[in-house]
Order: sequence, then C-alpha cells, then structure tokens
Amino acid sequence: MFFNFVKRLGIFCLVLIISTTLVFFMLHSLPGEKAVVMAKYIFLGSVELNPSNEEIQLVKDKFDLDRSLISQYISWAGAALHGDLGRSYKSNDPVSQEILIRLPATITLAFVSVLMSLFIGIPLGILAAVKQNSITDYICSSTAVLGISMPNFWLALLLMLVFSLKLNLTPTIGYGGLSHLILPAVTLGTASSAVIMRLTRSSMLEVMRQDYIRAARGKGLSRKSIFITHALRNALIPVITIIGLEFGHLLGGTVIIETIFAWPGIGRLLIDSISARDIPVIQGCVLFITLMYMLLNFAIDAVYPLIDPRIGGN
Amino acid sequence: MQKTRSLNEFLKNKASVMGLIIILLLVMTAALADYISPYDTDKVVLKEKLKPPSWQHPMGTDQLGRDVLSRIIYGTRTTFELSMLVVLFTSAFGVFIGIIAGYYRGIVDEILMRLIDVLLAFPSIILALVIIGAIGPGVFNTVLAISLVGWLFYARVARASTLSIREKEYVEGARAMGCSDAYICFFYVLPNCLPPIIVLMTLNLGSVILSIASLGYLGLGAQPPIPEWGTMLNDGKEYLRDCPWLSVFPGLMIMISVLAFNFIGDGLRDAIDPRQLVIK
Amino acid sequence: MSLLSVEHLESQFVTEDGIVKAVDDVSFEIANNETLGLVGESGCGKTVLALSILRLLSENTKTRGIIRYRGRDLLQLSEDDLMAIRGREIAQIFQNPLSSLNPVLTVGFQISEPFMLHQGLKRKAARIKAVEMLERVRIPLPEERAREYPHEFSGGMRQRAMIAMGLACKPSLIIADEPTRGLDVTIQAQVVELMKELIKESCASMLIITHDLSLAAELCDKIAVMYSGEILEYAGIQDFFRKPAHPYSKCFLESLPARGMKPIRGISPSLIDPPPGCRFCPRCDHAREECKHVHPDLMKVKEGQYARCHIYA
Amino acid sequence: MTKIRTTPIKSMLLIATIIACMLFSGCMAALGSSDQKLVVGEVWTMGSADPAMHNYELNNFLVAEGLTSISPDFKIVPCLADSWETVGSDSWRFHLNKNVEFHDGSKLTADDVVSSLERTMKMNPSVTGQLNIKKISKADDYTIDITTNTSDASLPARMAYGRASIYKINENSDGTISTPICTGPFKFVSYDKASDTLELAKNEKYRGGAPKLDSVTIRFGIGDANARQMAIESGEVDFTTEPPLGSTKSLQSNSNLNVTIHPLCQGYKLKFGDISKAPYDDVSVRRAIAYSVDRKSIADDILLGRGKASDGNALTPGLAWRNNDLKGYSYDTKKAKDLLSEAGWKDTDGDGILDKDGKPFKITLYTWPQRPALPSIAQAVQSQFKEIGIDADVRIMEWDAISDRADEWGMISVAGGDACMMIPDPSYYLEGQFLSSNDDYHYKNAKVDELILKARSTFDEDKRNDLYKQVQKIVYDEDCAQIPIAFHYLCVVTKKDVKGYVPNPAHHDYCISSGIYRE
Repeated sequence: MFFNFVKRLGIFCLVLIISTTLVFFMLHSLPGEKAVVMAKYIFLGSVELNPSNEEIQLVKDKFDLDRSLISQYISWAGAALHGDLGRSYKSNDPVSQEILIRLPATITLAFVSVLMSLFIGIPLGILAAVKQNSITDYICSSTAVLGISMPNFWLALLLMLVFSLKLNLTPTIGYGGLSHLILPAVTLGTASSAVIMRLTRSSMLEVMRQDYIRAARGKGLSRKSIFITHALRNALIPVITIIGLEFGHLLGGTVIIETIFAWPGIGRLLIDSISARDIPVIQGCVLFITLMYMLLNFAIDAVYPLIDPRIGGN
Repeated sequence: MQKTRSLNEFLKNKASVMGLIIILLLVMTAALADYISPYDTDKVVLKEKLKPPSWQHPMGTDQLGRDVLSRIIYGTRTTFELSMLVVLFTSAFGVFIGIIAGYYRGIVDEILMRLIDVLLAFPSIILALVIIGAIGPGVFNTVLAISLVGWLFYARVARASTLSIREKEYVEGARAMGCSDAYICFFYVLPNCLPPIIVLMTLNLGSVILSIASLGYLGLGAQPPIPEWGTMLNDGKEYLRDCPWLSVFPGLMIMISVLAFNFIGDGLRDAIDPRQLVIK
Repeated sequence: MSLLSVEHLESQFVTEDGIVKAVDDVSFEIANNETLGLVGESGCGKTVLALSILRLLSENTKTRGIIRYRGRDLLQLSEDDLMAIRGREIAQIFQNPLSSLNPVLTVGFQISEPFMLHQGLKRKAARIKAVEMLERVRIPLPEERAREYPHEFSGGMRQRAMIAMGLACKPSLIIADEPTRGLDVTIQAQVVELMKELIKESCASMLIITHDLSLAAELCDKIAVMYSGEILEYAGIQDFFRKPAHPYSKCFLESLPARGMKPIRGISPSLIDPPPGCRFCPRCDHAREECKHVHPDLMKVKEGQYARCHIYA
Repeated sequence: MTKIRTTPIKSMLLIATIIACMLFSGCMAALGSSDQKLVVGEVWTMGSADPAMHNYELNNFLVAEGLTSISPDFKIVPCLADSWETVGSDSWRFHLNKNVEFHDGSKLTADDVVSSLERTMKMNPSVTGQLNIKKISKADDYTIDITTNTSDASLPARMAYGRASIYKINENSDGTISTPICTGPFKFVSYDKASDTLELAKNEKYRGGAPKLDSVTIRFGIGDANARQMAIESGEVDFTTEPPLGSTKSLQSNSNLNVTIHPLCQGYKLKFGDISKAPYDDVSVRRAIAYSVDRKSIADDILLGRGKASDGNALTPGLAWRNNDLKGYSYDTKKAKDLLSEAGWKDTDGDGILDKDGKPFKITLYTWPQRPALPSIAQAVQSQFKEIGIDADVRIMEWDAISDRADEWGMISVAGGDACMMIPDPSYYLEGQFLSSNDDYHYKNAKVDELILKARSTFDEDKRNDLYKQVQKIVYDEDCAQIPIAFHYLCVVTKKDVKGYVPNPAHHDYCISSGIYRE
C-alpha cells in the first residue's frame, strides 16, 4: 500500500515534469519570435498590429529572452515550484491568478458532467443488463453507441438550436446560475454517460455470471436484493476505474464546449492563449489540467479500497 | 474452426453487418469520388451561394456556391485517408513497442510501460491542441498530433498479448530450433496478437475520425478548400441558423461513420474472445 | 416416504454446436437423515444436476421431470415459493468457495444473510448468529474473522465459511457440491471430519457431489454413479465398495490410488451427441454387440443395488 | 421478506430529479430584465480594468475620456479640453474644461492629466510611440503644454486615441489599477475577470447631462458569432454586434430585434508578402493581380451586405483626407492575363498554370480566422486567381504565424480589420503602411516617404490633406502596393426597445452612445 502510494506519487511527479518540459520546449521553439508576440500584447493590445523594434527590445530585456532556452526553462521551473507561473503576455496578470479565477467554472462543469454521466449511465446500464436482449436493452445500447459517435461540438450546436432558440428553455451562453450549466453539461456528459452505460451493462452482465451470484440465489435471496447487495458493488468497480479516464476526456472536451458556450473556464483560456500564443498561460493551463486530472485519479485510488476490499486491504 | 465461428458470430450481429455495409459504401464513395461527385469541389461560384437543398444540389451549396454533396463526397476521402493513416501509423508503432516490451520484459518493459503510463495520464486532445498550436494547422500536422498519443493503447494491448504468447509451447519450440528473436516476434508473436489489435483499430478509427473533426472544427485541422467534414462544420457554423444544411450534413456524416466503426468494433470484440481486450 | 425424490430429470442447454444434455433421465431418492453420494468424473453432469434441484441454472437451461421435495414439485413452484425453500429447507454448499463468496462483502455479512432473510432477524442479531456459525465450523477468533473479507481467508477457512452459510438455517437437506475440492489433504481431512460431525448433529439429509470416492466412502449411506448425464449405478455404500455392479464403477474404483490407480482408457463421450447404445460401451472391456446399439435401462442387481448394464438383463 | 438495504438506484434517481428541478427553476429565474438597463454581448475579451493596460473598452463604453474626441463625421472635437493651439512648431497647449468632475466627485485638473498620461506612457511604451509625446507639463491648473518629438500636426487627433484616456491615479499596492475612476457618462462599478463581465452605472452628474440608461452590463468574450446571435435572440443580451454573416436576413425578419448596418473605418485587402522580391517586384504582376479580383462579387456574395466593394482606395469614404479621384482597378481578367503575359508569365506546358523561366506561378494566400469573412474571401480570391493561371494555396493560421512568414516568396495575406482610424488622423494609417522605415512588406518609395514626412509637419489642414491625397495616388494607383478589396460594415443587433443608438464610424469597432434608452 505504502509502496504503491510512493510509486504513484513518483509517476505523478514524472508526468508533471515531462509534460511541462515537453510543452515548454515545444512552445518556445515556435516559429516566429516570441518577443514580437509578447510586444504585441503587452504594448499594442492587438495581434493585428506590429510592434516597433524598441518595444521588442524592451520585452526581450524584461523577460530575459536573450538567454538560452535551457536557462529560461530552469528559471521558469524554479519559479513554478514556488507557485509563480509568470505573467500573461496578454493581460499582464499573474498566470496563476488567470487560471485560478477560471478554475471554478471548469471544475463545476466537469464535475456536473461526471455526476450527470454517472446518474444517467449507471442506472441505464443496470437497466439494460437486467433486461438483457430485450427491446429496452437494445434501445439503451444503441443510444449509447450513438452518444459515443456524436461529435460533441455538433451536439452542442443542435442542443442550442433546439433548447435555447426553439423552446427557449435554457440560456445559450455564459456563466451564471445553474441554468447556464445545463447545455454545456449535457453536451459534455453525453459521451461519458454512454461510455459509463456500456461499461456498467457489460460489467453487470459479467458479474451476474459469477459463482457468488448463484450462491446468493441459493441462499434464497430475491433477484432485487441480489442486484443491490451482491451485484452492484462488484459491477461498479470497473466503472470507478473508468471515471478517472473519462474525467480526462471531459477536460479535453471542455476545450471545445467552453468555446461554444462562452463558458469562462480553463479550456477556453487555453484555446484563447493558443490563438494568442500567450505562452505562460498555455503552460499554466497544461500544468493545471494535468494536475487536476492526476489529483482526481489519486482521489479515485483513495476511494478504491472502500468499494473493493481486495485492493490495499491491510 | 475458431475463425469461421468468429465470422459467423460477427455476421449474426445485425448492427455490425450494418456498420460494415456503411463503411464499405463510404470507402467506395471515397474511392470513386472522381466519378460520382456531381461538381468540382473547390469551384467557387459566388452567384450560387447558400442555395438550400434541391434536385440540382441535393445537399445545397455553401457560402462560396460550392456543391455541398460533392464536398461531402470528397470529404469522405479526406477523412478516411487521414484516419486510416493515423490508425495504421499508430498501430504499427504501438504494436512494435508493445511486442518489444512484452518480449524482452525486464528493464526495457519497465521503462516503456512507465513512459506509456506517463503519457496516458495526459488528456490527449489537449496535447494535440498544443502541438497544433505550436506547429500550425494542416493535414499532416493533424495526423502527427493525433498519432503522438494514439499509439499508447496499441502498445499496451500488444504487450499484454505478447506476454502470454511468449510463454506458449510453439514459441519455446521455435526458440529451441534456433530462430532469432526478430523472426519469432514477426512470425509467431505478431500474428497471434493481431485479433485484439484489429478490434482496437476498428474502435480507434471511430475516435480518430472524431478527433480529426474536432481539430477541423476548431480551425486547426485540414485547411480550406480541402473538403474535410470538421472544417466544413466550422465554415458552416457561421450560417447555422439560416443555412443549417451546411452544418447538418457534415455532422451527420461524421456521426454515421463513427457509428459504423463502433458497431463493427463492438461486433468484432464480441466475436473474438472478449477477454483478450484490455478495457480502454 | 423419501424427503427428496427426483424422477426422470433432464437438463439441457443450447450451445453453438448443439444441445447439451447434461442431465439425461435421472431418478433417485433421498430419505430423511440419509446421505447420498453422487460420484462421477468431471464433466459428467453432477454439478448441473445439483444446480437443477434448486433451479439455480441460467435461464437458457431447460429442465424437465419431477423434483419432489416433501411432496411438492420444485420445478412447478413459483420463484417466490422457491426462494422460501432455498437456504431454509434446502441449502447448497457450492464448490469453489473463493468464487462463490462475494469478494466485496464481509464473510460475517454473507453468513448472516440467511438469518435476516429466513428468520427475520435484524442485522445485529443475525450478526451474532453468524459468529456462532463460524464458531461451530471451528473457525478461530470468529468475532474478528466475521469482519474480514473472503480474500483474507485461507482456502480451508473459506470452505468452512461456505459450510457455515449452508447450515445456517438448519435446512432439512443439504446439497454439497465438491466440498473438498482444491483443498490440500490435511485440510480435506479436517473438513470431512467437520462435516461428519455436523451431519450427526443436525440430522439433516445430504446430497454430496464429488469425484472423490474416498470422501463418499467416509460420509455417505448410498451412492449413485453418474456418467455422461446418466446414473449408471445406484447402491448402498457397503455394496458399492464391496461389489460394484457396473463395469464403469469397477474401473472407477480401480482408478483410486488405494486400488492400483489404474486409469480408464478412452475419454468420456460428448454430451451433445452420445453413443446410441450404452454410453460407456466405447471404453468398456466387456462390451458386446448389443451394447453398441441398444441403450440399457437401469436394472436391478439385487435389493438396493441397480446398474445400467446389459449384463443384468 | 426483510429489505436488506435501501436501494441505491432509487436514491440516485431521486437526486437526479432534484438536480434537474433545481436547474430548471434556476433557468426560469435567469430570464427577465429591468427598465433602463442594457446588457451588451461583446466579441472580444477585456482582460484588465487598468486604464493604462486596457485596449479601448473603457473608452468605447463611455467610462473614460481623452482630451479630445472624434465626432461621427470624423471631426476632432473638444472633450476634456475646451480648446488647443500650437505654441511653436513642436508644442501644443490644451485648455481644460473647468467643469469636469471625476466619478468620485473631485475636479479634473491639469495634474490629473499629466499624471495619468505619464503613467500610461511609462507602463505602455506603444502608447508613447503612438502619441509621439516628448514632454508633458502643467502650465496652470487648467492648462497643459505638450511637446512632441517632431513637429506634429496630428497631436490633437492623437489625444482622442482610446488609450490616451485621463483617469484618477488610485493605484493598488502593486501599482495596478483595478477600479478606474474616470470622467465619462458611465461610472465603473465592477469588473469580474472570471466571467469577463463589466458593470457600469449612470453618472448622474455628467456635465453633458446624465445618460438615460441606469446601468450597463458588458459581457465580454462571446467570441462565437452563433452564440451572440442566440444570445440576442433568446433575450440574454440587449445589444450585440457582428452576428454570423449568414444571419442578417433572419435577424431582420425577427420582430423583436432591430438590425442596423454601419460603415466602419476598416476594410479587407490583399497585401504582398515581400514586395521587393519576385514576382511582386514587377508592378505589372501586382496590377494583374489587382485586375483579377472580383471585388463586387466578394462584397455582395460573401459579405452579404456587411460591406461594400472598394473603389481602389482603402481609406473610408467621407474622410476629408481621402483621395476620391483614384482610377482603381476594375475586374478584368483579360487585362490581367495580358499584363502577366507581357511580364513574361505564360502557360508553356499547358497545365493551366502560368510559368516563367520554368517556374510555375504558385503562391500561398495567408489569412486568419478571427474575422469570419476572411477565410471565405481567401478561397474566393484563390478561385479567381486560378482563372488567370495563378495557382494559390490557402493557409488559415494565427496572425503571428503569418507575419513570421512575411519574407517568404509568394505570400499574399488577405487582411481584414486594419483600422485606418485607430488614431483619427491620416498619418496613423499611411505612415504605418507605407513609410519605408515602418513597413513590414518592404515597400519603398522615396517620393512617398518624402510626402508623408512633409505632411506630418504641415499645420495647414488643406495643404496637409492634399499631400496625403498624393500619397494615396501613388501607393494605390501607380504602385499598386496594396489591393483593397472591400470596406467592412458593422452589423449591430439590438432588442426592439433599445433606442437612441448613434453609430460612430470613427471608432474602432463600435462605441455605445449615451443617448441609448429602453422604451
């Protein structure tokens, strides 16, 4: 258990180091001079204007851009360890502040989407497994494949058309009350719900074939109690594992969905920063997204023994 | 015996057969695009812009007066070429790495698998976005960005298969006969770890198509006037309200082809021993 | 009046390659306080037979015939009525306790379930009973053990826990499927001892299913030999070991380590497409022409001993 | 039978239902608006509320003001300064309006002007460059002297620049300003960076009379045109701009909305990658390209009423310094082909692509995605090039990546959004585009340089405008250094009851007006 924890912690740090290094060198070897881009944002406020040589030189001096990449990386990493991720070229605000004010929006969206996919995926998966090979099962399973196959940006457009414009039920854009959450969360949660539904179904069917289910029947338990006490928890074990991965997919998905719904989260910040080549912010976003993803997986590892006593018993 | 049974099993699955038919149709469409598409795909006829579907233009025309049907047809070619390229590239590389890791085990395996763990712990679309953001949009760059993380799953599955195959008697036999490691990997291990890889490839094709379309939608994929579904959707979203055919048809095509690959993949997975597949 | 009588029981299921007749026209009886041993090689249909009594087979299995328990035909009962019998009147001790115990529930909870279910006890009371049961099957520190999960138990303890679970509600009939399988010899002996005592204490009837003749010899009053879905011989334990009637029984006995460990030549026939005549015929040293074509009936050898062989025609 | 546990499925369903109910009740509450309140859906992001760092937002939303401002008919008019005059060839004197109060009630004095301009220039060197100010000093409490680096006739216009706003210095400990105090018709209330939302309230004591609206909420960062359209259609915002190009008609037919289209000082044009290199160093080739572009069709069929074909001059019609007598280049493929063939470009191998010295005429058109018409225009131009035998690729990428490629052979960028009025003076645009020392595209013409420099120090308006007109004649007609395609018009969509909006074409993108009210 302890060894496992240390190992995971090691991998965790490794991922952070590798991903930041990768992203740092990738971004800093961009075609085009970084100083020009920075000068545009810092002094001109628009990408469509060109800065003067003095402005470019000023930026170079201010940000030490004449140094080698490696020494720039070292100073960036050193500062990052102290929580200083630099300043955005675009707004001149600290990157960590830029990210932290957008973090709640992304976390809310991803969290609600995960919850939604669990609340939809698990019951439907169980239903489909219980009624295996019936018309219900068929409908559930086909809908799930459809949900996985639907491009989420397309779904977003369709949902917006129908629910916001035709039915006027939900606001289309922005960040506000719960009502603003519906469409983005539904769009994001659809594919995950489908994945979780399929997994729940197959894992439920797998569990129902196990000897201990037969043993429970032999004890005289009703079908319902067998499902609830004996099958469900076992069936959920692989589902728990997949939540971590799905969360990663969701974080990727937020990038597109946040752009469409004008949702002020990290995904949109990332896309905007990529367009604007706001390198410190891109770096910060990547770091945070990785961090969030890994923390969640850590958390899942922590709750794992609660549901599966075979893992990390002692 | 095992093969014919799998085939029968597969053919019994109506959804998979339907998926197979759809894919065959789409592949034919892509192959015969030059003959069946009614118009030139990048011929701009501004006077004919934004015409709704009609007999003349069954899917209407776009903002530059180009025939949407023709672009969809050529888009099939773009999408299939790109996604096949990605899948072939990633599966070849992934299987290669997987077999090496599984066959030699030990320190090689340990290093490779830790590397894969590390890369897998990183949301793939984000990495693709950053790569595209760095090297710029374009067809080749899209393939590169998606491939960079795509091989991981193949490597995992191939490794798992190799680990069990290398313990089999026939491999021991071959080794006793003095076959080289390369020979054994290629003629004994590789054919035996193919079934789960093929299933994975089919399922993966669907998600690769989605990734390509997503990048296209963000304007980071294929460059106009190359007809690509995601890019077409991106172009068409400006006209969503008043000319929905510009976004509906490409979206539908993406969905149908992904659906078809998923159906085939599911069918194959059920037909081939399901336990060989690692959960994605 | 027998406690359980099985008449013309057939269990079949459909597979890719055809219909598998796992149990084919099987009849036997178990009287009160009697222990019947059902022996046979692996794959002869013993387990399917055991499972069909309480209708625990999967839904694609078709079961026909009559299973009369205290005068009621179990095959005709509704699922609800049957549920009241399972675990209370007839309990089953499943083979392979590792997979038959739910890995995510504590052993104590799994043993206490029948008490909650059939005796209407509350969770705490049932828990106390469960601990008592663990004590009865000689598990040390039962209080603590009850809180543990199956994977924390050793093989022998898991088997004991299974037995405790089966005996929980003092059933009239216990069906024990391979109770010693997968245990090493010393543990096997302990389990056999335990079962002997429990049978004595509980006065229950028992159907013991095993491929281990020595186990049957220790525990059973009567023995039924199963082969390829059929019962080939049915005899009292004394008769059977002293003078087995069927050629297969003889071979089976000779294959025991104590009697020379002589293997039976050939392999068991397929359950899908059995030979038309005697099913043992291809492996039988005494086979005659008739055996190849005519399927023999179960014939009386002497009082209390029957065999399915043309020799006794 | 005893129930062993409560069913998790049931409780899950219950929770799901509760969440759904909460969501829906929440969305019902979100709809509904109050009286004199305006919600604006804005394309760009704001990023920072510091007047020294902001772009134009505080100015466009009537919070901050400069010494001068610009009227809709492109005249420089008094704002915080009542009047100004030159004192010597490189010095100006501005007389402040004595009745100006900041939003906090304090009086505006010369000290505020000096300190805020100095602070902005210190924090933001580009503003220094654009203002061309050498020294700024206080003459008395209501008089300011500004010395320019060179003799500069455009200073009053430069003082109307959105980033030369005057504000109170109320810095936080880290030297930034997060609650700007300015002088305009609306007061800054709050800026929430997380939701990129700016809240403004009416300035009751505004010297020109309080605005009619009680409050304005600006929701920044709705970059997606569809999202803006849906937001206005569903009533979440009351005022927005630039809905999708294809949506004008359906918006106009919506009886709840008001759609208006206004000229702007922005336009679409073709720029050559490196005008000093082959094939663009040959003026015949540039002219041929100019003849091959069907401007009218692009304006009508792509801009769909949101623009007008250019007549050959990129400057907006109506500007006093605009040369309206340029002959321009018509759409004439025959002339284009003739010119190219005279220049030696012929299709010798019969593949439909012109070649010269064995090199095919193959170029790349670069453009960027932020302005939705650009990719379409690029593709239309591509197909028009094909007709005269030029093979063009289209690349849609970020502006920065494009400007990195400025030296590449065969590049043309399709530019849009270049504002010729960021600073309401001809020097701003013409110097930036055509002065050899400023130009990225390697355009060099000694005559043009001379005219531009002379114009800067010419204080007589007519003479000055005349010099600029000569520059336009040379760069557009004679040298064909840039090919204007179309003027960009702004589409403003408001709810029907939003009245009193007066467009100001001189502003970058748009500026709300204090006369707006809700009916």
